[in-house]
Amino acid sequence: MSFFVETLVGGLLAGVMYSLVAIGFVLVFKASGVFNFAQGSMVLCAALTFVTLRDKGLDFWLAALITLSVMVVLGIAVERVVLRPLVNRPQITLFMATLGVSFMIEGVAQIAMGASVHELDLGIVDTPIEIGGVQVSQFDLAAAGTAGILVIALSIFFNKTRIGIALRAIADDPQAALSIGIRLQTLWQIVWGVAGFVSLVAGLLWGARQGVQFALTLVVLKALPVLIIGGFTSMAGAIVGGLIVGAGDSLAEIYLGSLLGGSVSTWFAYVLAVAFLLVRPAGLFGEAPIERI
Amino acid sequence: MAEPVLQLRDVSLSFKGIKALNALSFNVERGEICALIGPNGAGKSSLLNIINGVYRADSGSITFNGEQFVRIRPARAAHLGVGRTFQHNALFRHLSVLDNVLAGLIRHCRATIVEHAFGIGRDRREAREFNRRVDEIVAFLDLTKHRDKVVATLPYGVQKRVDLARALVGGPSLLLLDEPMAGMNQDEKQEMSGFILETNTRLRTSIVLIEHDMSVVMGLSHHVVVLDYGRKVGDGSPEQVRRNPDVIAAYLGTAH
Amino acid sequence: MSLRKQKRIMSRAIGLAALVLSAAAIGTTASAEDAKTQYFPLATFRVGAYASSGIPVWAGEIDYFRYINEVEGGINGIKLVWDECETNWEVEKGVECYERVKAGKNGSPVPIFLPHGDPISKALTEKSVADKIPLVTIAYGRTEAIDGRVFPYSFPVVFSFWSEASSAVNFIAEKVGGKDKLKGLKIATVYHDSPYGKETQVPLAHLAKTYGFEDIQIPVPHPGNEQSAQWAKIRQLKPDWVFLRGWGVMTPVAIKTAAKVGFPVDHIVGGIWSGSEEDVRPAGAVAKGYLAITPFPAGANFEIHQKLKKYILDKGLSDLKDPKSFGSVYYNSGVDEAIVAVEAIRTAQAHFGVRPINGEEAQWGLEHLDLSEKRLAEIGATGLQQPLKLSAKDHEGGGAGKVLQWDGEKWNVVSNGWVKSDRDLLLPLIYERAAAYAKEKGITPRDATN
Amino acid sequence: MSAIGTDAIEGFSATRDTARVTRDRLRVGSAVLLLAALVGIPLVANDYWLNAVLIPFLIMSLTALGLNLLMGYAGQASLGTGGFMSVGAYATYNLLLRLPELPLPVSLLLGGVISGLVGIVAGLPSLRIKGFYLVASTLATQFLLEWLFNQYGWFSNYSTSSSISAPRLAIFGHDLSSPTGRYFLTLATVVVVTVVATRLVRSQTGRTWMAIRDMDTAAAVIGVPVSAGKLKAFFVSSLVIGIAGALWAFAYLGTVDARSFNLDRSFQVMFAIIIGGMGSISGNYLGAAFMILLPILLDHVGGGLFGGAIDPGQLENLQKALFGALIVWFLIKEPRGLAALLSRAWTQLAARLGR
Repeated sequence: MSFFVETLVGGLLAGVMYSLVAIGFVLVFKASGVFNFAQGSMVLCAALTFVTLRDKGLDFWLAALITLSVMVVLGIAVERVVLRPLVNRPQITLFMATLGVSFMIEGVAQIAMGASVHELDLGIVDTPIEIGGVQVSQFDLAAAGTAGILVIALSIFFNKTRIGIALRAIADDPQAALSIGIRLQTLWQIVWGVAGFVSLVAGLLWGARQGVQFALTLVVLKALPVLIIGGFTSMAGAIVGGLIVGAGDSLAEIYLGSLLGGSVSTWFAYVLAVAFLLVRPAGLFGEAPIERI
Repeated sequence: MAEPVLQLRDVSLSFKGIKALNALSFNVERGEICALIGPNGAGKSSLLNIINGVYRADSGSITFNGEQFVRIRPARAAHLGVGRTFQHNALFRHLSVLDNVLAGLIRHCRATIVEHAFGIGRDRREAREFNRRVDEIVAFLDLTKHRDKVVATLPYGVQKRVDLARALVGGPSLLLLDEPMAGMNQDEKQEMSGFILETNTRLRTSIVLIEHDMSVVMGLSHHVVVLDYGRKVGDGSPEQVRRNPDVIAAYLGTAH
Repeated sequence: MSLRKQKRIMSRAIGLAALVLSAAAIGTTASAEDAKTQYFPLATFRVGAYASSGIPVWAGEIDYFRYINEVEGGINGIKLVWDECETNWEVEKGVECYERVKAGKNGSPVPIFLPHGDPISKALTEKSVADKIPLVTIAYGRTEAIDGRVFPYSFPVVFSFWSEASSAVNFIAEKVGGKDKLKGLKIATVYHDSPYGKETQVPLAHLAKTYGFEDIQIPVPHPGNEQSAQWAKIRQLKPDWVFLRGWGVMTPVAIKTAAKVGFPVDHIVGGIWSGSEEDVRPAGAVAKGYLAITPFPAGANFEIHQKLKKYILDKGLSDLKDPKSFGSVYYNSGVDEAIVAVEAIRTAQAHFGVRPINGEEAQWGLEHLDLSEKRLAEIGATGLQQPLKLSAKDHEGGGAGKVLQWDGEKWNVVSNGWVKSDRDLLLPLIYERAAAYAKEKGITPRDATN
Repeated sequence: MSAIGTDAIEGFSATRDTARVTRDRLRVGSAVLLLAALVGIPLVANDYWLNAVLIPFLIMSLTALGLNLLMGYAGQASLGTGGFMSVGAYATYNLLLRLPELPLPVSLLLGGVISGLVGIVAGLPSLRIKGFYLVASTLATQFLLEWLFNQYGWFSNYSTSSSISAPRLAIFGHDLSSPTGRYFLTLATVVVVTVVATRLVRSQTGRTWMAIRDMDTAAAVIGVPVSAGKLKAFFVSSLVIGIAGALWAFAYLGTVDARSFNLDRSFQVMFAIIIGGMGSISGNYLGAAFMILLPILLDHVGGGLFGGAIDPGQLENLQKALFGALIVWFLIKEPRGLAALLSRAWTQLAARLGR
């Protein structure tokens, strides 16, 4: 029993890490309908910039601040240079364009900062602690806490501010958002900037977890099923989806893996996501539009 | 008197708790042009969507050519002989006029995918036959000079005619026309009215028509049904409806 | 879109294409030198997920080649020239590179091709036979290719995956006080779930049967950035030792996750591709005490390193960007590969004459390669490279590894010299599998006496 | 409305105009010339051109054609391309291995049919899920198939490395294992499939697909069999992609494992059709050329211009960034793909010639 609980808890905590990446997707998708595959490269870029600055001897907060500005500028630049000229194009074209952007970011980041692996130490102790007989990683708890704070902060930002209201409005009707008095372009830039910030947080936590290296870009593959399950437009969906995927993957790897021969977590989350979609074609928290003809 | 082509009995529909149609009943006689009128949001388009299965009614029954159902799938309705044009442009916009109209014949296609791929069996014969039928309809609706153009490049009025051609080519026994003259000028309306009338008389197709222009409605239709907030407020000949005080109050008096 | 704009785009595209074509033409005619040099193409991966592991390897290789050219004046006077081709560690690009270079350059033939990637080496197995170009795959590639009678042009020299597994078991035996003490132990293999990762399943099962330890196999799906389930299972099964066969990001995540579940890191023995600085550094402090078996012991104090430092690094000729990596596992693996290649060419020259060697001749050279203790001492590679003697029946030759332990800063050798594998036990099995391959492919094995 | 491949992809077929006849003649003429050139190439090309450039280019074109039928014509986007390629490769391998009496073309076709059947199963969610959610759900197919062939040894005849290698390629006793032989096998397959696919898209089946793509609700209302049409598109598309996968494995690489058909491959094929032109047959060849030839060209050029001057690692990263930038640039500048660009060029040329 305690083995089951430990596996479950481990999975849930890993799931929060996926949510962290998924949130970046939700933000951008909600505002501009772009499925930003370059999010993974942005995570890598953030982590790489941060450790490079740290290796040059910069103070933690100064490095974080500089990285933040780099990421915000990067986010805004992507919006401006790539996505604005592509406005009104099919979603799949936008998606593929962000894939092209990810080649650019990866290439340029590695030209500037090299391809070596780095350790990223955030100073969080990682000895396991026992809670009610269940072993839990301190680092994972801290990461989950950070993700929680991030989501709450973003929720407040997007629920209480004018920008947030406009953001929610454009999901329904771009004209309505304009009437609040915020230009769509401004809104997109803000959202891409915030996406840059989210990738910094994700980059730091994932970088601390597995080292700063190219494989950071692969975290998007784990974030995708999270989004499908939670719906592309819901912040709460990203969290719940993350928990479902994390727990599902871990339990499947143990219990289904022993039946099927292992590595089931490469596909389990996706199959689970399709199952969810068949029941709810727009994700758990998404709303399917009424057909009008 | 012959059996009506379409009978609706107590048809209701709601979206998220809001009643769009409320226990609606009326008949469409074989060979008539029946106009559905009423203010925006009265549920006219929703009703057409129920008849050919795009929406599913909450309750009530529909009898079409003697076959009774509550819910029907769009493909089944088409096979039974319900044709349809659309209020907002629903043409296959990247295809030519020819291809759009040919698509209206897909349900009569018997050749399999293998025959299509290799040009064997029924494929060539069917292709010839379909092209002949399309050419007839295209000529009938005076579309011959646009035949090979991509529909998205054509003027709006012509697109509306392509829509009609696509619906007609399959030989429907009932044709549902959702605002076929919306956005047209007077000349174009006249022309379209002519085509509708000719379809009715020459091809003997029963027609249900949604239209806002009262002069068109009164000139074309044999039978008018008036809807208001999902309820029927009038049903009869154009003359009867024109004199009905409820109708005047709900619609005619205010809107026009 | 306006016509003018269209035209502009068209003309730009055409201009770009013209530029590109003319540049390509320049590229092919740029360096026409005499054929008194030995061409040596290098398939490298400097971009993509594994670039960090590759970059020090090429540095070691290129530095050694430069040393041969600059200090020794080439191999018996024949200087080496090389150029690189990027593979991204992908099969398709690897094949493209191979096809690009296989005809040689400016009249100088290709003696040896180093595919640098397990999947690439497998895709090239048959092509290399047709083209008569030996593939040298040190510590990767098809294990059955040890049988040169069936695989004349594949050379998994030094340390095959089967030897890796066996040596790791023998090291554990060394730690617990003898092979008889293996009985009853639980050894869990945590492996990258790929063809590479699965290669040790057969030998480990065989060894488990022979020595009586329990063989547990735990797969980690690619890329391996999340392993909480696998290590929860380890915590449940409580193995005595873990043999970690990772690749890329899988290794640091395994070490970190092991620490999370409280598994002692000094009871994890990493495999060849889980035993570099690039694998442990990202794991941080928790990696201290981690073990790894390798045919390329780390260290910058070997005699050859003194020479490399004096003649190459200090003169600014090194390919190494990060001087910290001098003497690292991967740098040394590059030096190792270069030594084997150079010595094979030297052996071939002794037989065929001092001139650029082609693939068929290099194949002979490889099969007659004898890196004795004496020869290694002359090169200055004593302790870095194990003695190696190849033959048609044995394309591996060595089969031993050293075990390193990470002290938080660097690797230290903790095994008792080279830990030998049970080659006598495994070779019959390998020959059996090679024979089965020959049968499936309709290959008639060569006579081994030549 | 599905937002994929329907709403805003402009210009699936070019507007007809006065220069049409000249243009069409020009097109047919150049297609014949091109084919003659392709047949003649082995006389002049060396192994490198055949093995590393032309064979992969032709197979990539075929794969793109397969995906284009599904995505460009039927409007159903899929990222399961790599998975279907692997089904074709592994199925053909097992047919060649277990039923050696079957001639090679039959095994190839049957391998494709098996892939097509898997495609139908993978296409089932499309009956309920639309748009980007459907794209995401095809990823399940991709990952499941990749796992399957890596996991179960039976598919690779229990080879130690789960990889499969081509048995001898021969048709009626003619050995095809030389580069020229493999090239002609590929070329013949591509030509046959292109001809059949062109017929298909001009038939009522093709019209069914385009109707679903342009306006699925309206299609259903006029009696177009939407569900059956979608599944047929998945079948034909996966069939073509499966054949391409088998060729990729046996005519191109010789030995593959499931990783050759990973998600990156799916992305590569999708790039090829978006850059080449959705809903266009010739776009597949242009897009495949872009995706296969451009990186090789960049590499040669980079090596030629800067070889030795710039650190090779920097150079490789620069090429990668440049390739990404070129992709983005084309997406922005040419929404309808290279096929439309070429079509306009033809029109202009024809106008000049016709004058």
